[in-house]
Amino acid sequence: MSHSTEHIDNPRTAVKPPNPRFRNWNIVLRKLKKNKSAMIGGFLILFFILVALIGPYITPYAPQTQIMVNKLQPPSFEHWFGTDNFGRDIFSRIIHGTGLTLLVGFFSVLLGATVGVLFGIIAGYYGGRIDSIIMRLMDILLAFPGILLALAIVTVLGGSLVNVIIAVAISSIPVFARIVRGSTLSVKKLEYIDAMKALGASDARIIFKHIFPNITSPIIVQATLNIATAILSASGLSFLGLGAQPPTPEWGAMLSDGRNFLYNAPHVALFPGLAIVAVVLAFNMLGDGLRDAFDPKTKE
Amino acid sequence: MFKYIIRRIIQTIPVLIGVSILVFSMMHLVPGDPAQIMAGESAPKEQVENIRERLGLNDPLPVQYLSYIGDALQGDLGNSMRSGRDVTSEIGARFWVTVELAVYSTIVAVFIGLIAGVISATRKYSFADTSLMLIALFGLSMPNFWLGLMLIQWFAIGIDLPSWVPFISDTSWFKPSGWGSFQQVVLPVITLGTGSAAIIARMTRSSMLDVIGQDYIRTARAKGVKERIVVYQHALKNALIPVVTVVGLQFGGLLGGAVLTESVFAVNGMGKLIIDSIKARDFPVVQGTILVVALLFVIVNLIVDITYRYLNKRIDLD
Amino acid sequence: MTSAPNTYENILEIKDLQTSFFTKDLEVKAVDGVSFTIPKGKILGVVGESGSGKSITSLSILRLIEDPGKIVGGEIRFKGENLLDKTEAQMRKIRGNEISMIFQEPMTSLNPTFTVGQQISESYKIHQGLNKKQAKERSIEMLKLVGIPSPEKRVDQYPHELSGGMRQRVMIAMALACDPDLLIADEPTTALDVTIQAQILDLMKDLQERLGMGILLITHDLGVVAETCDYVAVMYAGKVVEFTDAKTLFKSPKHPYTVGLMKSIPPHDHDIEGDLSVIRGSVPSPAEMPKGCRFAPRCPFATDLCRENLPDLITDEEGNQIRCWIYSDEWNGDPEVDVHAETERTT
Amino acid sequence: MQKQKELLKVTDLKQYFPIKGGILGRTVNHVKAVDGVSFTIYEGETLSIVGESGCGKSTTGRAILRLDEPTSGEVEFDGNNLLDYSKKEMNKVRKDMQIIFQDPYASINPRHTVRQILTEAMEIQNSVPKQERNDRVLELMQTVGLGPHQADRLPHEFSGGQRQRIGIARALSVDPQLIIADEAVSALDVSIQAQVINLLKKLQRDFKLTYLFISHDLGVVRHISDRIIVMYLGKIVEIADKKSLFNNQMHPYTKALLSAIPSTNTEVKRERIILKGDVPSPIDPPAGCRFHTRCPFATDLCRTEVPELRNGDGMTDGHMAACHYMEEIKNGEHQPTVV
Repeated sequence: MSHSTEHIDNPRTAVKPPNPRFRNWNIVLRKLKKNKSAMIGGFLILFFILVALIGPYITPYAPQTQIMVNKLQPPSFEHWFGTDNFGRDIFSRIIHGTGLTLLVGFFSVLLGATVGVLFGIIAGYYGGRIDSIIMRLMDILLAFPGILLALAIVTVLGGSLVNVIIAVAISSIPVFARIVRGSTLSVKKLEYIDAMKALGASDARIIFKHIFPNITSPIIVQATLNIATAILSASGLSFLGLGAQPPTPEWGAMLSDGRNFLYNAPHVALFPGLAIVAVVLAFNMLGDGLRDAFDPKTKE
Repeated sequence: MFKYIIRRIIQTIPVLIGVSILVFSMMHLVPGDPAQIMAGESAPKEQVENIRERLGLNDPLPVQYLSYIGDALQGDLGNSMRSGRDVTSEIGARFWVTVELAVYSTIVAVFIGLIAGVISATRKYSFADTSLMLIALFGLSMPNFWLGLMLIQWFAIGIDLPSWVPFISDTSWFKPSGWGSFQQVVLPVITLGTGSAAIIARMTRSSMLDVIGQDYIRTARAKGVKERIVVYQHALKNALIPVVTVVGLQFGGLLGGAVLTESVFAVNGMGKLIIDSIKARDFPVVQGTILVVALLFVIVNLIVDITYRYLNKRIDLD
Repeated sequence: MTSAPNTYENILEIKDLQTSFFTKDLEVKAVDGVSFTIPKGKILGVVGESGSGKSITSLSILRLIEDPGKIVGGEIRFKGENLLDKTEAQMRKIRGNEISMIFQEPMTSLNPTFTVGQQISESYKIHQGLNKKQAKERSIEMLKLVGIPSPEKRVDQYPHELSGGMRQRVMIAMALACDPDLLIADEPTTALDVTIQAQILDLMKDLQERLGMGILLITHDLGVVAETCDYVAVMYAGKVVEFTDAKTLFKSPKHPYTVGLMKSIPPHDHDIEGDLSVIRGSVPSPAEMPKGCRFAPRCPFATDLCRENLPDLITDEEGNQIRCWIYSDEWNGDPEVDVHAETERTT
Repeated sequence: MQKQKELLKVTDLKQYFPIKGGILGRTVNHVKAVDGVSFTIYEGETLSIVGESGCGKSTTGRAILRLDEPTSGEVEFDGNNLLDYSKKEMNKVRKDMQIIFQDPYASINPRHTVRQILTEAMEIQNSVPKQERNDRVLELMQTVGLGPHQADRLPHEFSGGQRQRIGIARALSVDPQLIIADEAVSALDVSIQAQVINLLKKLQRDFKLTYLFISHDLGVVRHISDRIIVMYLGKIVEIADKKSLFNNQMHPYTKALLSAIPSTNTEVKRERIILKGDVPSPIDPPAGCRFHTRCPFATDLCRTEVPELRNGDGMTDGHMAACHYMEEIKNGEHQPTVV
């Protein structure tokens, strides 16, 4: 190998550090405001939060009220989204399920991100053996494709919403750990970290005051996008009957009910699905927008 | 290169051990007595004792693990609680069904994703780009089980449309369930492949745009190379390298996603086997199937890593 | 030697070139009225600090400015014909054939997925219609010409297998493949160590003498200019402030910026007592250009005339050009002003 | 000068970076970035290390401060070996030795204001009582040529040269004795570079600082240094006071390096020595004299025996070079072996 030896002199500059330019919230917000898709996503999320907060008080029907004579009615003026096989109003049930969906997405990401960030930052900062051990553990979790890990965890813990949150959280740990480790490694190479070491700063000070605040952008972006994934996984588990149990108005579970009536009442499966698509789409749009806004390469 | 392959293979051993420990402990982490759970709550005592004996639950944990692994290495994953048949043969034919589903879906996803991604990248901010990326965003945000149900509704059951609408009005040609014939394969493959196609399209686009901004693209232009050749030779060759990794990860993701797709289309693959077994509390089958899928995933990732390394000549070989 | 460069047959004549970058509501004039000429077979150095517009000028010549940049005015006469009138297809025939270019970063300017040979061969295939085998043979010859040992082996290697110096040699081989009339070298040695820089400059000078092409050498290093160039254009904030032959420039620089620049470089071949001379302040950002002479805010001799009015490029009887009020008839400051007098030495 | 107090004494310093490889990812080899370097820095002087990339000059600076843990050797500061210190003890002495970095963009935390940056430095070392820190910040800013109104600005509001001043102020905030300047002016445009060089010289006079100045630019080094070390591939090839080095350089590499720098002096026609080939890899450096692969004077002796750093005939006190033939080359007895 006749590779040049330039990097030897200062091994820390061998890899190009990320742009150390200050992430100015004003610039980020300005960029975000100009991004139509991100704004639509953001407003949709606000709308769903609003629906979750006040919706349950103003729905025309209680989500659990069964009126058997009204069962499987197509959408009409009284029942905007029609009724299900127990004669329950699907529109009301979807509104009641909104908060559930958001909470599952939010808490599973909060839990997964907290643990993942901790693992990632420790692995990236200390390197060596600690890094190997943590990352091999993450590899093991990553060896289970897609929602299979969540499925296995729910199998063990039993099917319930809380367990779904835990399961989805655990399966998102490695994603955060990897991203945070990578960012930590590149921030660690910046000269100001060396300057802090040269001043005699403690590891804790360097990690919490100088590394963490500079890697929040990728964490925020990943968290936003991961809420979308988490909602998909959680509703998938409920669809399989392993999450929220009936009669909880969980969208995935409602969809699962609908599959039996595709022939004569397709609306039962249609509307909960559309609701999931809308929420997930909103988080994906906002996440994409945040990623662009945080990227110093994209212009205002 | 050969050394690298060997090293990567050796590196996967601890991962496989970790996976097997995790899968093994599944049964022991279940709250309560696994034997009792399997037998059912009202089962007579001796039946529970019988199960416990059969599964070796009375041995110390490390012994149980070692014997489980020892058996697994010889292809013995225990016996199904439900059918009494051995897990390996339960998985047997279903293994190929799931692999077929995942492979077909991957092929479709790569094909569509690459074309869409390249079109988008070469016509940045055009109408085509915007619409393709919007479709991709939708594809990404759709739960595949819902997409599956909708496809069944539209194409296998049919919707009430006026008879003069060609083709769509008679769409019950596709089959809503099963696996094997073309009519049965198309819908599940679309269902499973859509999300991956979206991800690959987005990845291809951003990778292309990244490469187009590189110094060596400017060098090619300064040489007088035609723009078409700059894009399809100089840029694409570099842009595809990261896409390979994504394709590999997608294949694994599809193995997981198959659980839902198979459930929707009643495809008798490993995914459906897992779900059915979970519901029947048939733990040996659940364990065995998850172990097999994880193993498959690890192997695919290994192949992808090696391919990536081969394509990306910038990484020094050894 | 000191006769007017304009009387030579010029391979390249740039007149009042203007290249701007556009954002939604802002036009940033990166190159704002640049003029210079390169006589046939001569080396012109363009020097300036970062932000002077020297690299944008070079990319403009090959019309490789990308969005949101645009050439908004001026003429680029290559062998008498204005390149700005050419179609894109005509430009492609010129690029890499009659005018070629080498870049600053040899590590990133070669395509990592093609062999060195493939990348040189491409020029022969495009411009001379050679087949694969012929092109490869010529590539090996070129590698030999630029001093790469065992070229038969190197031709099949990938860029990552070569050192920085070797890669820059490959870039030169690629640029010279079709025997161009003009070579544009944008900071070709900045990323290299001095001993490697000496090799590359030596090679470029040697090849220039043998092949007789004109060279436009862009650099921030006055030493490199002094050792290689016949003529020099000094750029500051998007404009040429001084254009003259190299000997005259280094013997008696005229523009206060050129003088200040030369004085602020600590020399390696003699000692200077006390502090270094400095140019106060820093280069103005292209978005906030001073109204008059762009150097006025930093110039120790500036008067109100300089601050209010932009000076023209004045050509003296020897054909040297300077953009400074001091040398004009309108100069209203100290008539005896000596730009070489002691300048500031602040920290 | 020889009677001055020794502030820092480096003895046989080695810095090997492991290369992982092989089937099990073990350490299969080392990058010998610094391979047995010894020198002394006297109080109040500026000692420079020059060399091309890969010669180990920056690594030496980092190893002295233990930013990377050196492989072996001794670094004596005020008579104590820093490499024996625990992490805690080391952090205490860091007050006396600071570093200024190359990249004005990467070397200060982009989300802290100037005030926060400087206050934090004082806080870590507790070098200034809490209530006086604010005054000290303003004083430091004035010292490096920044105005008090800029104290609460963030780094992105400053130009590259100004950021470098912030980095210098941070180093000064703990009242160090020794400052290691690692390519501190290399990233700046020449007109700004001159301002910073003048500042560094002024600070040295005002605060009696000692500098270890690491640079690849011989012009800058000539202007700022008292003594100069030339490194090649992890070893010192020549060390001398400024005058001897520039007027009477003994090592063929030093000569080649000096002759390779382009000069703006077009009057004098100089003889240039153009070295052949590239710097070899520090993973398997050449046996014998490391420069022999490119040296025009190399013989079999050079290929086998490592030359010692020595003071030869006709050299001033403290001037040492590592070449078997330096006297013979000087008086013309030893001619180039390759043409």
